Amino acid sequence: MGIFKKIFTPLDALKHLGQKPHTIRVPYVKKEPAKRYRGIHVNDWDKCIGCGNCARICTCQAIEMIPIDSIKVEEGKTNLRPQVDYGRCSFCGQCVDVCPTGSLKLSTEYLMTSTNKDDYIFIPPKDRDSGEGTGWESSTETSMLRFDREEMPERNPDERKLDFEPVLLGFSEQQAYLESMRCLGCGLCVDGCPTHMFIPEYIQKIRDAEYNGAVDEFFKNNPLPQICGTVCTHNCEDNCVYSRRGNPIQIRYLKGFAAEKVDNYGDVIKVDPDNKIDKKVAVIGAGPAGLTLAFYLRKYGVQVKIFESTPNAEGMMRYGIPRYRLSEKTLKKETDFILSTGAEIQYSTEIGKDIPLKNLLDEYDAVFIGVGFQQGIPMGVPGEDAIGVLQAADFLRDVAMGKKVEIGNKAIIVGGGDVAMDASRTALRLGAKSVIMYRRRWVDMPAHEEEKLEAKDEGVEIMPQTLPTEIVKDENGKVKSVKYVKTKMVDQGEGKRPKPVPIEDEIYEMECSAVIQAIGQNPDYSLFPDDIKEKLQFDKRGKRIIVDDYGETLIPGLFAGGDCVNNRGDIVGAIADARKAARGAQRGRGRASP
Amino acid sequence: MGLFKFSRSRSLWMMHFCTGCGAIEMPPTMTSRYDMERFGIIPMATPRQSDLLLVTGYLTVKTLKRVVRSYEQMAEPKYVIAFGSCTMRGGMYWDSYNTVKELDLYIPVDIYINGCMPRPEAIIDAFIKLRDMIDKGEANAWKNYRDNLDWYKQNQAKVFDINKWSAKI
Amino acid sequence: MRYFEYFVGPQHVGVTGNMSYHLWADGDEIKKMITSVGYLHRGFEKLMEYREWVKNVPMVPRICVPEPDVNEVLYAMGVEELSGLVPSERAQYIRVLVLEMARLSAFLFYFAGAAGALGLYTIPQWTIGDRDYILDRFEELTGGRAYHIYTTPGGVRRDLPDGFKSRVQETMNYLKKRLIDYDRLMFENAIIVKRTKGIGIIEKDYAMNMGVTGPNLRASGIKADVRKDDHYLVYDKLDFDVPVVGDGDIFSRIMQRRLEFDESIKIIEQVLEMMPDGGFIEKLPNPIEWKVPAGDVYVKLESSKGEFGYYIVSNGEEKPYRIHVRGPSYTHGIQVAQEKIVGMRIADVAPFLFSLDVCPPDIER
Amino acid sequence: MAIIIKILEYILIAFGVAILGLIYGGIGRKITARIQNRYGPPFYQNILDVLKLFGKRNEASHGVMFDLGPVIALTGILTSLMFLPLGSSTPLISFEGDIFVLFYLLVVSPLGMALGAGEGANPNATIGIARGLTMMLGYELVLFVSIIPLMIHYDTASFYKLVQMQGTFPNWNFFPFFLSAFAGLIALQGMMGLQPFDVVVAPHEIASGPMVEYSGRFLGLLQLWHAIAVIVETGIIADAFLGNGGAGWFILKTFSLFMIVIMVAAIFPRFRIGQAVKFYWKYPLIIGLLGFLVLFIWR
Amino acid sequence: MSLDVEESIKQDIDLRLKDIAKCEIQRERRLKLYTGKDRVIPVLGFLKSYGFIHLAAISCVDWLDDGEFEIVYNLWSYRDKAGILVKTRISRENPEIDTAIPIYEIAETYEREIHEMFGVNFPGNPNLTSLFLEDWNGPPPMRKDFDTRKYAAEKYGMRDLTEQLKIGMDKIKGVRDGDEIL
Repeated sequence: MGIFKKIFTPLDALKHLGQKPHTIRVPYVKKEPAKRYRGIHVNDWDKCIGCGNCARICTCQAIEMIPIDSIKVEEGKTNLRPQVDYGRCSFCGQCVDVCPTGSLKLSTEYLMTSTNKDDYIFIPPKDRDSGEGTGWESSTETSMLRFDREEMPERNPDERKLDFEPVLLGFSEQQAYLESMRCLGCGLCVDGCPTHMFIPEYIQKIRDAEYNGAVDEFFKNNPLPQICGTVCTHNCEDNCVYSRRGNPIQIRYLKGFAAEKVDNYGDVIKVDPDNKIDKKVAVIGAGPAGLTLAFYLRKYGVQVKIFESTPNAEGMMRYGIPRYRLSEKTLKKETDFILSTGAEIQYSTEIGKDIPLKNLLDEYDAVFIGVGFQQGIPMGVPGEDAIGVLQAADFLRDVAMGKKVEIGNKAIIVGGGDVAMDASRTALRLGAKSVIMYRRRWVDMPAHEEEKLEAKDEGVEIMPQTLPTEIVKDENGKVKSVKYVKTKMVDQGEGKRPKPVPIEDEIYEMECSAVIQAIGQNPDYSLFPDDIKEKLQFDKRGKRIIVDDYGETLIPGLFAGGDCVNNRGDIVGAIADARKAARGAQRGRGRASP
Repeated sequence: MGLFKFSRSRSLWMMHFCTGCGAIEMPPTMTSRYDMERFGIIPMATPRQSDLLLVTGYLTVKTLKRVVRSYEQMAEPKYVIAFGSCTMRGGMYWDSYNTVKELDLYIPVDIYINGCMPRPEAIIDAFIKLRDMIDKGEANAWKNYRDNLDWYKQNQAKVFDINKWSAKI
Repeated sequence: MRYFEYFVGPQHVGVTGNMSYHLWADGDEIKKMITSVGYLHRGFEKLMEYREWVKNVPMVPRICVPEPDVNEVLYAMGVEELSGLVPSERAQYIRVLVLEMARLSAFLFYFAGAAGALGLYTIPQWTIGDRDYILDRFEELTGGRAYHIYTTPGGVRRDLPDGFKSRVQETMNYLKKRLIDYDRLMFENAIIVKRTKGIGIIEKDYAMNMGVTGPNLRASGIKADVRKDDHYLVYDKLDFDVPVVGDGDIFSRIMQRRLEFDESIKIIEQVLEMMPDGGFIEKLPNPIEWKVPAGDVYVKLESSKGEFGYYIVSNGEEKPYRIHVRGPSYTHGIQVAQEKIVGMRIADVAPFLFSLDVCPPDIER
Repeated sequence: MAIIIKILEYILIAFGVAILGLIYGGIGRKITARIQNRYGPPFYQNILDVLKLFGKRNEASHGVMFDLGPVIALTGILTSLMFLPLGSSTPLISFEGDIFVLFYLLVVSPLGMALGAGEGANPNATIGIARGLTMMLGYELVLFVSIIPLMIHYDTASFYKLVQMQGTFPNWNFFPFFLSAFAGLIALQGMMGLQPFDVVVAPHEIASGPMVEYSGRFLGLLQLWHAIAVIVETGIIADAFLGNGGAGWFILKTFSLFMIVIMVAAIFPRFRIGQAVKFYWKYPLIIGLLGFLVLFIWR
Repeated sequence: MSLDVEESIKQDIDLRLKDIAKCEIQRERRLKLYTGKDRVIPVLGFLKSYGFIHLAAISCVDWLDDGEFEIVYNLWSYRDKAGILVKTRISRENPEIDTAIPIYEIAETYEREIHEMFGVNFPGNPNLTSLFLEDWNGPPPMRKDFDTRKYAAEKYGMRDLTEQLKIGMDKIKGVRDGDEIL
């Protein structure tokens, strides 16, 4: 019976004769591919930044970067767009997974038949895109890239606000390794750096723990790596491809980390202090610009003499930036190295007062002015003459110099820039309560985001959209309170910054013991005699000296750099200017080479 | 003649020769889910009986010899469909020492299908395209092969020792 | 005496892929066979030495076309072991899911091949049609039908889509229903039994000595399964049997797969139930320039064809120094087939080779 | 004159039978497809295939015999068509003993194939021919054994008479001689070369056997041969066991038989050649011999 | 995770193959064994009799800098559920090592492949014919000094885009002015 059954069980299959087949009648019926299907590429040209990571990951070398003339090149963006060769592509989607912007994706379309194989090479446009959520696309979570950064360890806000010790604890080696490993080496960051540091190269060296090599890379265009590695305004990070969708690589801290690992730059950077050629350059101001210039000129044996008005070098780096951000040790290490290259320095000598500028111009082959902005701008409200109304620049300088500054128990800081943050946090460390008043919104504050957050963490009260209208004096002429109004933002049309307009209806008053004004600084050009000042050319607002590509002013042999030339107001800008000027002197412009 | 053309385009017997990994999507195309027999396309066991050669992906030198030989055995008119990236410019194996990169140097190709692997839908799409081309009289790669035989043989000889090879057959 | 010479393949229906045999027959009886492989040799091992670690991820699945995920998982496992990366629990469960689904689809392919070799052309139409439903699930999960390129060192590339588990369960239910049909048409078919029983016997000791692994070895009567012996991923937490048929002939090899099919469905259902929440990938520090510490490692797993192994050597650079792939068909596809086919009839050549599940791409790489 | 009309009529019939056979084949493919859960080709697909084959350029020839093989095969089947009563209509040639001639002619076609394919020198073809001839030993015997009781019963060796004497439903031979009919059906399966007896073409084993070297027009001729053979072979069984009737009935009967054959083919794998012949010499032969018993009991 | 089985295997191996092989435990179920070129066959013989019946693979690693080939025999014991890698080094100049066929019959194919891919000679193997390649006229392709990209470019005329990629990436990297300009 068993065998009989076995012969007839297959007959069971005949039941399918009456069933509807499960065939999909392609092409009359279309079967939608899965949402994640990896089909033909699409690329959003606007979002794409042309970083070329897709081309680098492609195991088939199917992607080439093609320059497209119609695309404008911006900072952090190139006009290269990926061109895909489907005669090579294997549709793995790894290019999508390394696309930092998420512009590249694989659509669900896959039909492409042609008699000509050259049809299969093209630059993916956007128009084939079937919309969000279809096709193979990468989010920050699914991307191969790690959009989360290694958080820089900081001291606890409650603890750190009590003293002037550095807030940042620095990366551990593992952290630095992981953070540097994130770098894809695309090099778009370089455009953002005013001095065009060799960022991918040094990050590569840091990854391999070759700190000496990294320092060597730094000094190619920045002689203050550790200072920059701590307090730089890090424009490079804004250009980092990771910043498009996540946290950029902390290029700044990586640099600081590597610089800190090398105790003595002299081991790596060989500059002979006794090598002196017959050229002399005077540098006014031992700030970042002055020091940079001194280093690069010394590297080529030029004799350099720096004139500094205060008893210490470093300029604004010492007096503008509080010690909890930039430690004494760091400052000393960098300046000592630069001075060890054979640059002479004369402290406490103010040009214009102690020595006339004319003398220098006569005596030296070239003179470089890197004086920076020293004078604070007053707010222009009633009661500004009260005791206890300070300029942030003066306040910070005095604190840095160790002078006793009396601010009482509550300080109101007016302004929203980095200086305001520094002033408020310094005031906090002096034992006062700090309040920041700023007339625009939180997002409009020019200070860096992390600065704002750090200040907030430490307990600084930040009042955006607040405009002081009057400073009230008590009977001793001391500050008693500040009267202020709230503002509202008025749209100024497309492309313009909204303008704060005071709401006059309600006037508030806040008690305080000091008011620190941090709404900007102006240069002090008193060192220029009138005849020289006439020959110089200034910008429209009369603040900045116009120089040419080599940092030279209209007066031959007179170079300028730093805050008095650029409007960046940061260290790395000064360094860039100084390098320009150094190059100018080297190229033989001005009187340096008659 | 029109009737012959019509029947030619609707009765494509393809050679059952799985040359590369593209062969993995052929069974689904041939079987119940996509069922290409609807278009009169069925696999044939021998090149003599086939009209259509599917080069399903990369060809190693060793396979190329057999493919060329099989192709030459096919009765004219005959058609070639090339699957996926590997047949166009090497695909994934662009730097392999043992696979040929550009198929059309060695045998003429009527249609290329995009994909790695092409989906069954794409394969059917190509079949329909080919059908239309035959109807219009455009699928003439086989004539091309006959006319430019020397060129093709030259290219083939570059890859394998043609004298040694023909001595074998 | 001169034998009748007979060539099979590479252009032939009766080969299990792009390979060929040279047969010498005396009448209908095979006297000698030489397997010729190399039609698919792409030099993967060489190509992988030229590519960075991550760039090999799209490369490896091409090694075994019917069951590509095995390669991805193995490669990922090897690299992870060298580098100390540990994928999350969820990723491991997903990998098991993918592996077992791939096993099912490979078995369906196998049934199709075996039935086709015996001339039962309805079974290929059914099984490969039904395999397509598994491919649909794969497509949903991985974005690709044939090549999934889903597992990558550190985990898997995407999380499960919404409602995926229930759809996999539906597919499994469908397959379970269809298995009854297969049983009636194929596994209980009297002619199949008659054609395959007692033919092409591979003895127990011989199989073991010749390095035959996987279902073929178990069909010969040895209970050895890499999933149990060298437990990888989360297989030790799953409850499944290792069936052993034991006769070593063609029929027992087919039945062996049939029984393991049930076990795989069981595993998939357990995985769906037990899958924990959590991350699906530990991202690599850098996708392109990542360096793997120097060392060497042999990882292996149980594919539908047997033991698949990767011997990976790193010298601490961005690229692998050497990767040796041990394809399961290597042993039974060349030497075992050559030796065991002697004395068989011409008609049994195709069923024998299909029953061994010889997959040329994994022999040749 | 009458002979010319007869010849014209015959040509017409042959043409019609060929078309019918091709359509049967097409429908058969569709039915198989349905069992396999799919739609299958259009029913006229086989006609297109043949047309296409005739439109192809012939590539290689392996000699005169190679070219003549398909012609002999087609001629053989066309001649056997002359002896086959299509339902109740008179065949072109009919005489006492034509059954033997018909059976003899059925062998001519495979022999023609054998001659042609043998010249092709392809080992696949050679094996295929060997198998085909061996296979014939199996099913021809069974077919004979299943028809002989009828011949004895009606005491005639003329096919036409046998059909005529059988009468219409329910006087079909099928009912009394069901054992013989069953044996005949099994033989039909083998004659048609379908599973489980498709050892001759067996793609997985010997590519497509004898046809392996044929292409173009010759393959077209072979396809036509196949198409006509479908009608002739099912026609023999239909005529012998399923009574007489008009052309319509004939078509219906042959079609039904063809469908049965196709369905069986869809659900069985193929035997090994030895097994197939052994099978024929065992079960269907025994069943056929038992059919003789019916003869004695019934009489 | 205890390593009892592995330890006992190691002890046994150390005891029996004290002078000719060095054994170490890699991890759970994985051991490594280093031995000299001449000792391989006896070592394999012992290991097979010890229970390592399954020869999973024979690999070859080309240590170009050392001028050596490393032959790795990959064994597995069904009884102990442990694998062992037997490693030996042979010189690259005259690569030759005795065949393992007397012990593992399956070694024939593995050795055939290594012979083809690395040019290693296995005296005693009767079937060292080509396995994968046909009409190959280049050097053994898996050797480190064989450049597949160059070979493919020459033979098949396929261009290598590595250079283009480099140029493209340099274009992306934008302005660079190091102090060399100074």
